[in-house]
Amino acid sequence: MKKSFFRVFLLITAMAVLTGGMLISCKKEAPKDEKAGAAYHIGVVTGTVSQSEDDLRGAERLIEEYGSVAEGGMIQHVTYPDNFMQEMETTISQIVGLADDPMMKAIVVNQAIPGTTEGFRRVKEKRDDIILIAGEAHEDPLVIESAADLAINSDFVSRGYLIIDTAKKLGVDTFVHISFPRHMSYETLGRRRAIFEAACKDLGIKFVFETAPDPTSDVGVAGAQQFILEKVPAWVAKYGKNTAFFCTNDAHTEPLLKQLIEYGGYFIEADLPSPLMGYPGALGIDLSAEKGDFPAILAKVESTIKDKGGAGRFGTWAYSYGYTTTAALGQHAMNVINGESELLKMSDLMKAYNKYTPGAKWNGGFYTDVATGVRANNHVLIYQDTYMMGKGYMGTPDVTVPEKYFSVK
Amino acid sequence: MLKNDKDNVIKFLETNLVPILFVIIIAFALPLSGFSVRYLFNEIIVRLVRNLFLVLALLLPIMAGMGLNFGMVLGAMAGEIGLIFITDWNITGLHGMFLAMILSIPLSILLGWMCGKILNRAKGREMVTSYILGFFMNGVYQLVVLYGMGSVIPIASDSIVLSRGYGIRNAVNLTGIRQSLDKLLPLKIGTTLIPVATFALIAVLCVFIIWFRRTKLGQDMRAIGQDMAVAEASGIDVARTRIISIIISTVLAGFGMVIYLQNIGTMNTYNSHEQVGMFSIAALLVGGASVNRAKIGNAILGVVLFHLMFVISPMAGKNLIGQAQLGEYFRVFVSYGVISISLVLYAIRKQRDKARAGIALADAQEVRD
Amino acid sequence: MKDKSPLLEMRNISKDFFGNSVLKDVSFKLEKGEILGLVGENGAGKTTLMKILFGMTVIRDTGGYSGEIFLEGKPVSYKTPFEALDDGIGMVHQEFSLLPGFTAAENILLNRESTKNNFMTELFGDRMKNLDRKDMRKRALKAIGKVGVQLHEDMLISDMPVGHKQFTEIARELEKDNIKLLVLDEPTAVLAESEAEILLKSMKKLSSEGISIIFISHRLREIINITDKILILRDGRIIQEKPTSSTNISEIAEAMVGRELEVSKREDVRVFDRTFLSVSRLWVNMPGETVRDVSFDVNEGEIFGIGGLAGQGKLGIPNGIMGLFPGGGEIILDGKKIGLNSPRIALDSGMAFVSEDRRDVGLLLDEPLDWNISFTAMQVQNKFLKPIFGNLIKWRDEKAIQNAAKGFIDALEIKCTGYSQKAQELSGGNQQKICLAKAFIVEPRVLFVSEPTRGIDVGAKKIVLDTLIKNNREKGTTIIMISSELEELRSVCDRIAIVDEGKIAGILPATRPAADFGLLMLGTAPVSGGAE
Amino acid sequence: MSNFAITGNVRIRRILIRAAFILFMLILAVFLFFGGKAHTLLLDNKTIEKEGKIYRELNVVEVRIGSGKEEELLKKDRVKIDVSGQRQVITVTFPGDDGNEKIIKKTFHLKAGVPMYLISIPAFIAGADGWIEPFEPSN
Repeated sequence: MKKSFFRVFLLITAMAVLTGGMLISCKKEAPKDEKAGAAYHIGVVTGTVSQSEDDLRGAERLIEEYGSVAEGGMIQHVTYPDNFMQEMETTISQIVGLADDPMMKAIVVNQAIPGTTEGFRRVKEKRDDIILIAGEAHEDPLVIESAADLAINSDFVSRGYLIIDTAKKLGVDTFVHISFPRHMSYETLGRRRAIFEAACKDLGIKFVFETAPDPTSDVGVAGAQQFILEKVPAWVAKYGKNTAFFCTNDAHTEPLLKQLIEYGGYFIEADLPSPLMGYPGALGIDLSAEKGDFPAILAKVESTIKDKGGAGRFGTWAYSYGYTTTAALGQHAMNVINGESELLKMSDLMKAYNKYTPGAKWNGGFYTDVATGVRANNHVLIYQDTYMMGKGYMGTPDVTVPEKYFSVK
Repeated sequence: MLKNDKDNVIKFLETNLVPILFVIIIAFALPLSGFSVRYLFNEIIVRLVRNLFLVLALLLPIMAGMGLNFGMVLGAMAGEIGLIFITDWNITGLHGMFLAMILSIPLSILLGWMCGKILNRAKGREMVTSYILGFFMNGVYQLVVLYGMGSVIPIASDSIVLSRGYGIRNAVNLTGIRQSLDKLLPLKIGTTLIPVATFALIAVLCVFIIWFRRTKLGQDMRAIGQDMAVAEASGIDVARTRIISIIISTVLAGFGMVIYLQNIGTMNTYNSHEQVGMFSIAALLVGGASVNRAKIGNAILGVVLFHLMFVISPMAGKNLIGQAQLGEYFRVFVSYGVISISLVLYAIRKQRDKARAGIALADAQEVRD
Repeated sequence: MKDKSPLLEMRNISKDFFGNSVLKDVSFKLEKGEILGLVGENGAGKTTLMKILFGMTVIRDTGGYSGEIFLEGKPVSYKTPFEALDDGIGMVHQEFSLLPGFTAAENILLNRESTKNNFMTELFGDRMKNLDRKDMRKRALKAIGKVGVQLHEDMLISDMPVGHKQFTEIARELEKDNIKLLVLDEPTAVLAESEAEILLKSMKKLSSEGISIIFISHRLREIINITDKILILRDGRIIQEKPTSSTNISEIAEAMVGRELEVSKREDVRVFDRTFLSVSRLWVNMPGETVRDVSFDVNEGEIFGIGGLAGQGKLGIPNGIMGLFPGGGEIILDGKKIGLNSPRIALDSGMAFVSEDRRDVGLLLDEPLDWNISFTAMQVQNKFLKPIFGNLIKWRDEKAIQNAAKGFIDALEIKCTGYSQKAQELSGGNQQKICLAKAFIVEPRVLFVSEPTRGIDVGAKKIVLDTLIKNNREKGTTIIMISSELEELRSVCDRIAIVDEGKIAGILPATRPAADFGLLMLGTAPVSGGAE
Repeated sequence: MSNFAITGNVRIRRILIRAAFILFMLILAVFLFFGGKAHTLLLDNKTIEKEGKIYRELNVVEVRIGSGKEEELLKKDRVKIDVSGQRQVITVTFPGDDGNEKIIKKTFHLKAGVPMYLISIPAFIAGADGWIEPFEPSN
């Protein structure tokens, strides 16, 4: 009995391996000729449509331009799991798996969810020639800096000042920050709030903190949105129409915008600014025809806002941060490999970003650890020019952020 | 005789349908994924190092007839709490790893004892009870770690406490003990690093399990696993023995989690343990084990097959369908689908075994002719 | 002094379960080395008596017992079976309590394994001791030797033939070195003749070594051959206590069945000329009622009885034929072969079944009576359905259902408030009548009725049985009735088959004396001749 | 029959052995705690003033802690190193006044309660007392 067990098992395994092997050999031969076109490959890891659509569209943009590896192009695009917090193993092996391709020269992960650092470490151990770039790092700055060759985050420090500064320029006298305890326990969000508060004080704007329900709690997304819908008119009445609102949660953004258009008040930019963030839902417009074409999207959103009397009160980044970051980091990696750019040179990085955001300017700086005062040379914080609907770019990249805000905690 | 051979083959196919199914799917997905043998070999080694200890922790309760111990999640939590402490105290290297293991023991014993007590009240429904218990304890764990740590339980390190002063951060970086065991006795085969020390530790566990089976306690567990009533009638303290089996499993799961995380190097404080139970159990089932029968071989085969599937299916799916995210969906579909199949097959097999008694009856009749 | 007192004495033992008396004033003595045969029908009180002796918790949970037990002159009252075991009383149960995945040796020494110390015992206690396989093998072999059989100690129980399992169980009891009294509950029931022979021989040997044995069996021949004394229980009382030498099989059989004086109520012997249902080589895998190899023919219009002791397989026959439990063999109804393992096929071919399991299988307890009565007919035969829109939709014909229900309520004298009463509100007897009505309404060609009078009172019994006869006589329905009560079968049936160990032990006309059936039930070959 | 009755002697022996085992685990835990305790060392190559004395920064200096990687510090550099264990050896290689390489090796102890130390290389080379000091990150 025991023997027959092994005999049958061996037989099946052997058969399986044989068929597998045959398929491998067949497959290996075919694409070789096509591949000749691409000199090297770039690996891109993003979330799926259900997790973070913009990131994924950025990767598709790259594929459109440079072709996918399967078709002899340069871009090898994979996704990390939807429930990435639980399935870290898969994230790691997805990243490490890219390094298995001998032609792989750079890996871009956007967003760099937990597990990216470990994936990068493992790639480094084997292939230290691969350039590793983390977009919108979730892990602690010091952690991701230790493994990535270049890490990018949205500049929560500068924006902490610039959003208030922009509001001031628009004549706002009160700034309402809507969030909840869980978000305030995030290092970046908590610190940005502190900077908001300090900047408001310095610029003479009243800072108000309002709490809204956490959509991941028992009230759910619907309950949290309902709360915002009901609360905003009261807030506008209480603080006046010269009030700018800001919320940290994506789910809150849509009802907030909807009510602000109706009842008045300002919205400088979202936590993760994009013309697609909140606006399509709040305005009830269909943007499927404009998919991926951000100038067109912006134009449509802007005209709708103007029609509804919101000109000059609603802002965003003209190009989605997630979309641009995926595409720009891929482009930047290529520039570096081609010898056209230097990896850690800010102007070269901006060159890549600007390619995908014609008209919008970017700025940024290196990340400085508040605790030790050490400036990381491979961690860049960036931000895009704020675009106010009906008003145009606000020129935030040209504003100098006073030094003191970099040490606010 | 011929009939007998045929029966054996059918029986073999039936009992090993899941691993065979996996081998076949992998055989087709492997070339599609386009990964090199070297990478896959490396990946299998890594997965074995990470997961095998956890999977082996499941064996004892199965032996004691308590089914698949979803309650191992409790042990994983205990291991994580040990890791939080050593990270806070900044204990690094092997020292830190073993200290985390020692710290997890009392907690594992407590949680295991509690779990065992509850499962004794839910005889026959152990699996679903332990599954729900895992959820329940996850809530308690979150309460302790998110609110208790830093306020009631002193945590000093800024790098793991949220800046609000209490609660542990979402992700704890385990650089201090990262791969400290794996790299203790490195052996390089080609480009693949074989973590000899970790394998040695796993081997020790295997030896322990084999040895344990031969002890009086092991014998009692086997007896209970086969028939609780008979064991009870012979004077074995069934309730106590079952609790002991769960405690041992929980403690081992705690160790396993420490080994798992020292390999990964980052701990998702609130999520790392969540899937550990599910994936370990899935791996064991894929290895051909069933709810009442599992061997060390099943664990090893299971880890290899299950994780190989996890490694290759996203790429295979992508190459098959042409879109990256569909690869991810394909992975989820295939992996979880096969787990469901293996559970369903188990139920069918159980029914089939019942029917076999009838077939034996019919056979007995024929022989007499 | 001590030598004078018997090994075991039970004095004036009485026991009732919630007012239902099962043992009345039972007293007996058992000497050292004596073999006592304990016989009686199912429910005579044998098992309860032994449960009392062993201090099974079920006895205490149901209010304890009255009377005294003496072991070697000392009064004892065990609270758990383990106390009895410690005093050297061992029992081999009818159902095997063996672990299928363990070897014979492991089972024999279950929880009494030989162990060796190792360093872990100092830390984690004695249960971390290693098993001493060598010593265990030795001890097991010794115990097997006591039984006097060839039994491989390393053989898995699941690979063993039934007989070997039985020997393993006995060896387990004998392995205890203080064993004084061995209770064997139907040990030969599962054994082949040659195996039984070996067992009986070893029992003799044990008794000569001074071990007393209480031997419970329904194989009277074995009882006669081996015992020193025979105790016959009926309805909780000792009917007869005699040395074996002064009695014989038929005396025992009569004492057991206890109705030797009753004259058969059936005078008419009906003659049939056409075989209607032919069952051959039927096996059914029904837990506890396994049917092994059953063949019989039933004539058209006959009432055919199937009797036998509980657990011998008589219930498995209708359940198997009706497809409720997996089975095999050949069923030919009116010249047509009927497939097995599908209740639907069985119903479609015109067979109906009134199950012994009224509450679980027979009735929809939460539904009204008319719905209960008409349900099967509607499902299987599309009765009581009005076609609407040219057969597109079928509508329940409430009126017809209610009329039919009313008819049966009257005919069967069902005591109820009306056809809309819920089935669960009726008494057991009336529920049984509903079950019959439900079967009658489909007008079956063959009707299986299983334990129709179980759990209902005497008056209701008569009505139920009369109803069956009436249906048989008026509609000509062929009825196969399965019952544990021989008298009931004899009063209704034309012929009666007795099932023993999953096989037909014999088929006799109902007019034969009760003792003949009793002997068949007890596994004794049918007595020759005596046709009346 | 296996005999599981535990006589008094055995019981006492077992209690002792178990107590010893638990004690051993505790001692092991303490040993692991101190042996694995990690400290952060900030190697600083800046001009500092201590008790009135000025220690000048070096143009280039190589520092190694234990058997770790050799760190090259240029002027005004501050490097962060993580070490584990309380007993550490520091090896500093620098060009001496005569142009030849000089090596200074020294063993030092770290306190378990202090997570971070600042080591001033210029002070170390000069043999000043306060070359190693606990460092409080400026939070």
